[in-house]
Amino acid sequence: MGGTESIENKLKDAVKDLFLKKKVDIVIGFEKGSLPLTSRPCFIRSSDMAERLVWNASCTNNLAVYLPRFFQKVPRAKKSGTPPPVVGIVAKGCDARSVVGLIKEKQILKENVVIIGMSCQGVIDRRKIESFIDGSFIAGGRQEPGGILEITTGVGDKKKIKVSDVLAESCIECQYPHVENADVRIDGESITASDDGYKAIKAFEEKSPEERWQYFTDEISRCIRCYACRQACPNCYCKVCFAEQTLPRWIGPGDELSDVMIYHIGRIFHQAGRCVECNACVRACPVGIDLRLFTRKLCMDVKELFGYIPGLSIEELPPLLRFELNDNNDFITTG
Amino acid sequence: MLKKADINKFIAAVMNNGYKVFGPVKQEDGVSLSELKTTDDISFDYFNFILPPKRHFFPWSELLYKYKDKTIHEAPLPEDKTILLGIRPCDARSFSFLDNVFIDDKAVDPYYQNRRDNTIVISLACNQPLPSCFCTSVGGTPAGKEGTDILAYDTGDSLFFEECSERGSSFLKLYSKFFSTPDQADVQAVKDFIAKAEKQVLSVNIKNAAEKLKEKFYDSVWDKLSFRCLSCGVCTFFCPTCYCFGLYDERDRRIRVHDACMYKGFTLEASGHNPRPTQSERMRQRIMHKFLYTVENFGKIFCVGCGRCVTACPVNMDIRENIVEVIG
Amino acid sequence: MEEKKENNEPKIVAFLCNWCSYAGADLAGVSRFQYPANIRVIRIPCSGRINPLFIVKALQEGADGVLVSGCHPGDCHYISGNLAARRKFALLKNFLSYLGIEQDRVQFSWVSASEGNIFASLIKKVVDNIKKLPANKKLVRKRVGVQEYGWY
Amino acid sequence: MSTKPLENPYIPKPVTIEKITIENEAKDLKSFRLRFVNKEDEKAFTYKCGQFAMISVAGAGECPIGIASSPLDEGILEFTIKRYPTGVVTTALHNLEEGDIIGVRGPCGNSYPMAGMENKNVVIVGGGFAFTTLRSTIRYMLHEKNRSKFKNITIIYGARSPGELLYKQELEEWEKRNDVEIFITVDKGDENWKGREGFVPAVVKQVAPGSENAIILICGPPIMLKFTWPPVLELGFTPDNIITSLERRMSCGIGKCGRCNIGAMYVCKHGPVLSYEQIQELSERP
Repeated sequence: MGGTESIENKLKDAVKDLFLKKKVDIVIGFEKGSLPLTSRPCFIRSSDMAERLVWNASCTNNLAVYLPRFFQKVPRAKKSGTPPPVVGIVAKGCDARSVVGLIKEKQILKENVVIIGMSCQGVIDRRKIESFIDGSFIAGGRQEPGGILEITTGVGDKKKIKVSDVLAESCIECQYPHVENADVRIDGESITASDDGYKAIKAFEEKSPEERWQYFTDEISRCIRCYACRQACPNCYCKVCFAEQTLPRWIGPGDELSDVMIYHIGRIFHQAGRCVECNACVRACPVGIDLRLFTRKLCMDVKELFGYIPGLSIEELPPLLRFELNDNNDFITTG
Repeated sequence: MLKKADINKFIAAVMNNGYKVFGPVKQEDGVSLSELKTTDDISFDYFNFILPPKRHFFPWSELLYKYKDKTIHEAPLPEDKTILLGIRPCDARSFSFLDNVFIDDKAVDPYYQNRRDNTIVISLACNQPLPSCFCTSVGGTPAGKEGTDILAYDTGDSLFFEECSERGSSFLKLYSKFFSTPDQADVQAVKDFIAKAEKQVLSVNIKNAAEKLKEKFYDSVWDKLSFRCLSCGVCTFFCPTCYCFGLYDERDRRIRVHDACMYKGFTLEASGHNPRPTQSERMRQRIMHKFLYTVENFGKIFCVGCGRCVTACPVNMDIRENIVEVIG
Repeated sequence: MEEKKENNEPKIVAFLCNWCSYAGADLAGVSRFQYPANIRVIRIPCSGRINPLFIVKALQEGADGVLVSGCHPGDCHYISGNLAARRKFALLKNFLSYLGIEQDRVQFSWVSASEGNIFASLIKKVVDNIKKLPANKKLVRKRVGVQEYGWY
Repeated sequence: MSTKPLENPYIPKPVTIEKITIENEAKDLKSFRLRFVNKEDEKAFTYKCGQFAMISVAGAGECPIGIASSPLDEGILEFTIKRYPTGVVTTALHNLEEGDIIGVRGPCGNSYPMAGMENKNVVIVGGGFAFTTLRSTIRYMLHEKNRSKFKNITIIYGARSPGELLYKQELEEWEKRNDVEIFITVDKGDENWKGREGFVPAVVKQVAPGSENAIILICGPPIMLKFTWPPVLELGFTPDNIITSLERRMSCGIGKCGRCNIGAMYVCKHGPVLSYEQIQELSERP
């Protein structure tokens, strides 16, 4: 069975190979994090650095968020005409779809990105693990072959948890776990695509407007406005976000609840037809706001109204750049 | 000593005396520092609060004045008598740091000072440091007394109270009927407790960090470090000692809100000039501020080692590793 | 918790496109078609100019309803502004009602320059719809901070 | 327990705009003459040359502006403010009219070393609209009460074009005086311009004021400063006698909000006036 370890070795070899063949200048991947059971982004610049790479169920970040900065002009950049680097990116299914989105939106150059397509077995949700270990904390942990996590709790207990039991919601509901457009493919086991038909969203729609509003209010009122959801999102590359614009100032900087709501409505709405449901915003949120319930609503609508799924093809125009004369007109009030 | 069973009576007596009590309250997603409505809400089943308690003295957003009819109507200064219960010593220590900034000889921040004067901090010694904790490396301990008025130790079924300031002892005297005198075994238990907790805290070698940092201002290490950073500012929002703020007008009122040095707009001037244009400078500012500038200005490292920034960071930027890498 | 009191004189912000709906409103006025005085008109160059944030902001600033009206599909002065906008509007309307904001709070319509009578009846309809709703309390600036809300 | 503060440092004092003067051709520089609404505020607001104040426009915000009037100008405060299209407060300020009420908070920061300048030759070098606090200093020194305290005064002032020169009337008055030497230059003149052309550093070299028993105040855009240091040092000014003034984005003006620091030095609290010597010691060279 191809456990994560063998995949990890394959990945290292593949990256080394890319460097040896001089096909990439830099590879964005994951290395071991500083806390137990975490991995974090790292930037591999030579073949001997490739040993740092890891691949396991804690490789949660969407690495595509780092791509645009390689192709942007930074304030202190040298004025020389050095061409942009060729960037390799270790990509899960969702990451790869983000890459497609970025290429489509002309934030990165297609020919300068090498997608290293991983076979994704899903990533873990730390909050779920914490609920498994009865309020203790994760003092240590590692991933064993066969999708088992061995966790040492704060009181010294050892516990074995199946990765599949603590998968992030986004992975359970993942519709496209496979990297379709990989330049280099690392084969192995992967989770199966599921199509739950946006069950959670539909269930929420069933509730009364008052209940829905109450839930939205409760969630948003916890927001501390750190804007981590925005910063972690590969789609949020705007130089100046509407949240920080001063002329006009859309939202005030204070703790006015309606301002916070408008920030979230605005941010989520800007993802319409672009969100690849990678869950980066949810993971980045330090207070655990259930953003997913709201972002997915737009994903669902875009799919149902316009039949569009973001990140699948580079050529297809995004839904809000296209229109048909016979688009849905049912919502229009007639005089 | 206070029997845990008696804590409700103690708190109820305090509340009857007009104090607002903020303490550890069990909520859906863990224990958070909230106002106690009834004494039954208290839960001692927590490691540390998700959010830093600095917000009690220096709220996230605060009204300074309203401007109406061409006159300024100042917001009343906060006067509520407050108890902060169950603050961990690391966080309590942050209060003594913030005092340096907000109550300095030249300009006193009246909002901060009023809150501080009206608040009694009862901290709870830390029995279970987390893997992200490193308080001992920055001069604290799991049972530190800096910035706190009363320190409590959780010895199982009772709490051992220790007075740490004059205010604390005069406060405790008012409620002496709830307390029993500790015996030898209790004192020993507390000693063991401290020793055990201290051993568990991770140690980071940041000796002479300030001096070494001085030489690193133009080092390329900042570029390297900051590359991973998403500049989301979670670290500053979660840091108990980060105090940067901004004054903003919202129509008719002027408010003060937390701001973060990790944001591009933080130092952006109207002319378009930005003294800290890239994440590299901003990261340098954050680390230098904590480990060098405050040492120069106040003689203190502005980090209490609570580890919040380590766990909250979406990309696991670990300040312990970063500082070691910089001064390395 | 919402008081179900009838909302007698709602304030409605109407974004009208310069070329069709605004002219339609003009015609309604010139032709003396009566319609309720609850709308506050903002002229925009094209319904495609509408940033969804305009609508959300109008609600925040206390509007009880928002109406956006442009040229009929296919008749846009800028050829396709309203078609591009329609997709956004569909998503926005769905999204806001998903969050719990009443369906009729935000309405969209097409009125051409010659449809003065239709404009008048549209406004009547929109105002009637919105009168049935309670006063807008949901997204309105409350001057209540998150802290006062209770979560710390 | 510390004592209660006398005054809340965050509350601005109301002032009325008495007069607005458009200073340049581009009309993005306006001088505002302000008068305190309350007499007691006026008394409390004692400032020195080189200090700045936080100016508030209700609804827009606050920004730090150098005080352009001299401490001896009784009853009034003057500020010259450039409007940036991206600047919220400056734009709002430029939209105001005479008679409107704004807020002033301060004075903040330190001042030019006026006491240290007494009995010395003073050279003043200004570029662009950074001339405001220097104007305050010049007015202070040229005041009949003070002129005798200072020896020779030399002023070198440059602007981009003749239309951009500030305080034209005053410049003319100063040119007529015989107790002050003044050199005005523009980067590029127009057909009516009969004065000097050239950049400030070059004029400094030409004019070559003596460095003996002299102190030099330099204020201008960073690029001008960069090229003015070498000729000034060559002329023999010692680093502690070269004084300049910095600027940064600020919010509190009292050394707390944490955005104007250069290293451990807070521009609003320890600055804005620094000597060349102090600037060399900063970790980050502005």
